[in-house]
Amino acid sequence: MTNLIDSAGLRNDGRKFNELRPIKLEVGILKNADGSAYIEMGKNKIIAAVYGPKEVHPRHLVRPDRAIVKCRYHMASFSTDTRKNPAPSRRETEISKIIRQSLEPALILEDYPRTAIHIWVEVLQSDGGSRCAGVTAASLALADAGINMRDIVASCAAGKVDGKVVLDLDNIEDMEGETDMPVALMPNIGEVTLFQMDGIVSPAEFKEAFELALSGCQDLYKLQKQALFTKYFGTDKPQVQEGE
Amino acid sequence: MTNLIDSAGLRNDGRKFNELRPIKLEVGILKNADGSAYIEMGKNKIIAAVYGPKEVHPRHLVRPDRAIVKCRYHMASFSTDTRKNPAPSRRETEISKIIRQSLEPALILEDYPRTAIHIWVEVLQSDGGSRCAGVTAASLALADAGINMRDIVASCAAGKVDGKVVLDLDNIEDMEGETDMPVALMPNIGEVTLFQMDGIVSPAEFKEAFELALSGCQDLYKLQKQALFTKYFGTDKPQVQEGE
Amino acid sequence: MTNLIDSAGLRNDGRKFNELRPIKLEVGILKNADGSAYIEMGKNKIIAAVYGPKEVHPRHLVRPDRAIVKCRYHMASFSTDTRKNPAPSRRETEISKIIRQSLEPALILEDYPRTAIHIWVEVLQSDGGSRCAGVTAASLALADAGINMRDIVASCAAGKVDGKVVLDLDNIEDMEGETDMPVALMPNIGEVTLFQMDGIVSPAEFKEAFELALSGCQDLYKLQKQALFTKYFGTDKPQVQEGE
Amino acid sequence: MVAAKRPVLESLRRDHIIELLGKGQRVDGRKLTEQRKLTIETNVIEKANGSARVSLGDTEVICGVKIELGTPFPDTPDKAILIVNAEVLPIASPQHEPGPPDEEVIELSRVVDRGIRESEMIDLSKLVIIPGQKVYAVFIDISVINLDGNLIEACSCAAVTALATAKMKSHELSSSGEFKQLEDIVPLPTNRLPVSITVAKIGESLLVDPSMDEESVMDARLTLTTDDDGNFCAGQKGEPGGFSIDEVFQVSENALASGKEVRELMKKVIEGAKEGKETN
Amino acid sequence: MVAAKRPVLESLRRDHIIELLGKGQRVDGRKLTEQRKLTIETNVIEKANGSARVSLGDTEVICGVKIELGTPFPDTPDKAILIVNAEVLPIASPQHEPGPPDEEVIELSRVVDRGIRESEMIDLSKLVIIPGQKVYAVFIDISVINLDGNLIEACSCAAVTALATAKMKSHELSSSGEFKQLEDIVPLPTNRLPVSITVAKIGESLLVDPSMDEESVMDARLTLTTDDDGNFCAGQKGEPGGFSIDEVFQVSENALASGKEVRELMKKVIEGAKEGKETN
Amino acid sequence: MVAAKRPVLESLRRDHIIELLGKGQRVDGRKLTEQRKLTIETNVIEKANGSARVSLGDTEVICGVKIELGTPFPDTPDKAILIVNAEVLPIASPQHEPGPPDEEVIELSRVVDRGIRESEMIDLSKLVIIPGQKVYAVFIDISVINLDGNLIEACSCAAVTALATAKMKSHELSSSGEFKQLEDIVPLPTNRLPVSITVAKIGESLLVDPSMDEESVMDARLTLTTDDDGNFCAGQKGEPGGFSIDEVFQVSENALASGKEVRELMKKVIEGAKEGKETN
Repeated sequence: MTNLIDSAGLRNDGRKFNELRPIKLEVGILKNADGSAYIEMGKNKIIAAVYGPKEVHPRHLVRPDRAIVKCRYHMASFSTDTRKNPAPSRRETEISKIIRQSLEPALILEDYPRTAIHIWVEVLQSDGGSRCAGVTAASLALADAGINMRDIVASCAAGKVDGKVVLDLDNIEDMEGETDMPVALMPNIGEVTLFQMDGIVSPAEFKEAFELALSGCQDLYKLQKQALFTKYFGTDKPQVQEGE
Repeated sequence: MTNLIDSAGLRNDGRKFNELRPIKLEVGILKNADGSAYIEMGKNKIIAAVYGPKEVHPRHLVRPDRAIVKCRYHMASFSTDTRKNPAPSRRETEISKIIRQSLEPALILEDYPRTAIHIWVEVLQSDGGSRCAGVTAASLALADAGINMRDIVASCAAGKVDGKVVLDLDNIEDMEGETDMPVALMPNIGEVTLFQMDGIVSPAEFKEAFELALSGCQDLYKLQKQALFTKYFGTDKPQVQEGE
Repeated sequence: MTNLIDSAGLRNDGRKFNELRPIKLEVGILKNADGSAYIEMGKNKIIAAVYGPKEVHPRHLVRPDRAIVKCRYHMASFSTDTRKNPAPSRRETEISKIIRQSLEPALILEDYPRTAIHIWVEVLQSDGGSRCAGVTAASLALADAGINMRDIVASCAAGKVDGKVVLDLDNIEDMEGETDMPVALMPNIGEVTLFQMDGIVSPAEFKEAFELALSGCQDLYKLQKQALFTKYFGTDKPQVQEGE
Repeated sequence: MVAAKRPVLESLRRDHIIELLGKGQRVDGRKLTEQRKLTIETNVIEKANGSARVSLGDTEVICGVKIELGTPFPDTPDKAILIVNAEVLPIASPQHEPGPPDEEVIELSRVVDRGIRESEMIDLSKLVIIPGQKVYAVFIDISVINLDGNLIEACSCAAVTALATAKMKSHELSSSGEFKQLEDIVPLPTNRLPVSITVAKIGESLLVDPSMDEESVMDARLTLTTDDDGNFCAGQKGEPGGFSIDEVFQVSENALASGKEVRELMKKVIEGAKEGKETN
Repeated sequence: MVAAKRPVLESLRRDHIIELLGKGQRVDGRKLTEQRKLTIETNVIEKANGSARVSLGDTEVICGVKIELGTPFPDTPDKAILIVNAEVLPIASPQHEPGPPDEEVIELSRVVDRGIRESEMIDLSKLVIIPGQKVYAVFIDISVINLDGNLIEACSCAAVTALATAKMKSHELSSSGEFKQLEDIVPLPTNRLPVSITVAKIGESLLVDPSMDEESVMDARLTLTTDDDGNFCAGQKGEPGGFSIDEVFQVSENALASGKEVRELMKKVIEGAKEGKETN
Repeated sequence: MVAAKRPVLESLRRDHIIELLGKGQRVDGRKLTEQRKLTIETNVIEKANGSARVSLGDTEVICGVKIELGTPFPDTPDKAILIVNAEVLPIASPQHEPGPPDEEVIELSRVVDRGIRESEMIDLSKLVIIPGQKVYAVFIDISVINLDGNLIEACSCAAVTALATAKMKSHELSSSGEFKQLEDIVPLPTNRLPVSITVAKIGESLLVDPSMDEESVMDARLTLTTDDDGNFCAGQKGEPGGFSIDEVFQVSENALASGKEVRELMKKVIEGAKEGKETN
């Protein structure tokens, strides 16, 4: 294992343990979609788009009392270090489900009976934490599409690297570190809507990592609000760059 | 070719030419299924379950005058000596059809117009003759589900091994013997509903093997009746173990 | 590269630059199809069959104002030098589309609202130019099925081999020559309904090849008319063999 | 299969066919044990190692055999590869559209395969080049181009004839064990000529070589494959009906008798092919 | 899932379950932190290297482990292959028909995989024969035969027990590096026993080991896998609801407590298996 | 395609577009031979060997080129592998949902492939490492992210620019013939810059670079690819209509003229990329 944290406590890209990677958020970037957003989070480059509420196909999936949600997380073949096979992987299928179920609690689906809302997350370039970045962007795309929401969803991982609990793992930390714990939060309601964990932690580390991830979600939430503000109220004040 | 029959005329597992392997039959073993049965026949371990009569999907398959029958014979990946690829094989597709068509003559499908009856045969461990064991078990599962039947179906193979006609081939005899002839019989009606043959036999051997298989079906039929009796009338008299 | 044109200007099979391969056309060769035709063009052996107008499945493809056309170009596994994998290839998918769109302009689809016309092109043996031969045969099968048509479609390639523009490339010329340009023509209307090109040509060669292909289509058109005449008016006058 | 959706029509047709059968007659005038006209043409696909076009009444099929180099399956290192793949082309009938093979066609392929494999028509151990590493792979692809019943017999007959007339390049192994293909053309080594005969049961009658009309109302079918020595080498019952025990024996006699007729014709065609004639 | 189409029934059932939960009761009389009866039987499939049949209430699953030879993945030349594949057989419930795995089952496989892999129960670097060329491939196939909720725990328990009792042929490498399988049977080397516990959230209540009825109305579930040292090694939240931050911590305590109980039982069964007893 | 279900609307739109075309006008104000604004940005995906983002009006596509090691196809042992794979992502339009590529997208991939391959932009024999054994595999993956017509030109332009700016690790073969990748980064060797121009036919008019509205009512399209020397290297007619002979010649002139304009822009961008500028 390479040494991922140096003697000064800094990580391989110079970040402190509780620092997010540089983040860029843009809302409303696609012409055709009903809502869209773009996120860069470290080397992640992800577009999320929303279509709907729209007609349900096939018809037997219609729910008389609410909208159904379709969601796909998909990686471009050129998004990874070695080319990704274009066939859908089991990993993508699982993450699609995880993302959908992290966003559904925030959507007021009862407002759109008998319709479907489609959420597409396209990873153009992937780094560690692409599912979290995808949730963060998709949440903005849903807002951009004007879907009624109880809250925004912000998402971020924490984990354990070289025995230390750190925020927002990049690709090397994810591969060579001990533990990854992606979390998504509805910041105002205070509910966790995504939680996964890979790798060993003690109960104390569990608590520490979970709370660090939550604080990351709170930081992202600020950036999300600002991105929406920039789009809808035209302000041009420079974006806060987390990680600076 | 190994020597499959010894000087005393006994087979590799000690059986005589006209002897079935040890058999265990149980009816009604699954909670959720409408009918179910379990069979052990040598090393075969097979569960059959029946669901239905139930709604037909897709609708265009509905028959106004009778039920349709769906049937699948399926091997667990761990059921064979070397792991079976989970993708459905052409062999499984053919056997599914063969099993369905060996059971349909016994079912009074006209009693259930516009419905479907599903028969699932799951091979947990396979030995020679798994399709026959599957038919025998499925027939019990159908009875357990209360489907109206003209007769039970009992099934058993005969074949030729080391030049001799023998009953109920096990895996080695099936692989290294000359001929396998799986047969299914409706014992009371006297009709053969499954017949297949692999390997060379003279007309006289054909007759001999066929008749031996039929006698094996008759023996199985007794065990089938007893298994149903045990389930429905609670008697506890020890099962006749064929092959003793 | 082998020498594909000799000092006398003759091609590997003895043809002149503007000569078609030997052609055999037969109409109405299949009992079950509504229309059918068989073509041999060099070593190509192709059957085209038409079914329809018939019911549309699935129903949502119905067009209230016209027929829809389904078309498949398909190669038998034994049709090529090395065995073709039976799974449909991307090449076959593209050619199916190209053939359909080369025939649709000739069909009066408005005469058959709410129906489907199926065109199946089966390549039993393939040589260069199988898509053109397929169009030529399919056009006859459509006429044989009695589908209303504005015009027949005749199809033929030209190309560049050893620096010379030649008509109707065979397999070697297609593989080792410079350029292939398949063309289809409605001879009476004067419209080009199929055009593709592979390989480099100058603007002058482009013109020369295109016009040579068109003249080949005109020749084929004569053979098509004769084949229909033979089928429908029983004349037995010997077929003109192009390439003699 | 289509008739299945129209119970009234199906039952009328069935009544008519059964009524005739009661008098020992069939809708097309044949006797119960009479096959339809069988025509076999060989070498119809020059690019294949062997090929045959067979018509049985209005059923028409083409088989092409390709012999290529391959790696043996891990569990049979000393056997060549034999693969049979039948396909009902969409040109063959209004009911067949393109798509993956259905269970009917998979059964067809497997029954044709079994007849060839179990008869030991081809000695697969003779087609091994380097055990465990390099063997010949014999691909038998069959395309049905017009469908009028009894595909098993037509496809089996086309496959067997195509194999019996197939030719291949010979090879040599150098002293260092290296494989080299030679330009010499030799026949594919084959032994027997298995013939698969199908007998349909409709009501109380058994009839050889059912047409599509007869198949659409049959209760069951039983196919038996016989070889040159009058032995049986494969069998398959199909369709959701049963045979009495005596009927099975009667079918076995039909299979031997009709099998002999067909084998005579195949032999004549195969002999002819060797002399350069390509049809019977 | 079926209930989803009948909003009225679903909401009645939900009301009933929530009403009981309000009084700290469950429909089947259990306490909120109480698991259903767990039964583990080992060596049920003799042809597998390891196997186990687990019932958790009326949920029943069978796991078979096969250990074969394979080529390592190019990016992990010095690791053996570990593949987990769960399947809900159509016999298991009226809702499951044959077909490719849906997202539910893919998630199930991946969560079971993660629990085993991340706990380092198997040291995959010890099962390498020749780095980059030949490794052992451990296939863990799980068949669900009766479905009554909490598949993750039942499947994970069956997989871990099957692995912990699996046996394999040993091998040696000759001095020239050639691989040779020996007839000696040795246990598959394993370390810890990871246990996956699922807690469901319905309304304001958290309940361990949800049954199918409870799953049909639950808002969300959270699965945590723990190991013998009382550490966490994997986690997964599912279903379209959320957990408060405190609830996550409460689930983590449930997972440790119930995990310990289950591990005790597994240990007893595994010990028993070594002594030739095949069930608890 | 959607319009197809609404014959009345389709015919109204068609009438409007044709009426304008009668006066030599287009719905978006362009001249018949005028392309929409083309923007090319390079090196947008750092993990790819080459990449480009192209917008043509509101059509937007991203291409990433990956260069990996592979085994050549058996029939072309002395050629590198070139694979083009286009995909219309579901974010690109309300009509595109996830699924296997339809015939439209397969045609798109194959036409882009043909333009690159037939122009000999890449000399595939130069990317062979050990003939028959090891070659470079050049994967050209194109994602359409917003759809407004003329995908062939946009995708082709992105692919050609990504290739022309692609970089790869160099390698050396040791004296014993062993392959070793070096850390030196060298440009992918490319020659020409093929440009694919599509002309649509609507009624009697020919128009360059059709938008989605125009495509939805066009009778036919003809794409021609030209190279730096003013030669043609690929062509494809699409859609169910025909072109008169004269129209084909007129399209060939359009393709040369517009192709030249596009090539000028591409050259500028590629030069810029070498100097570290990543957009035009």
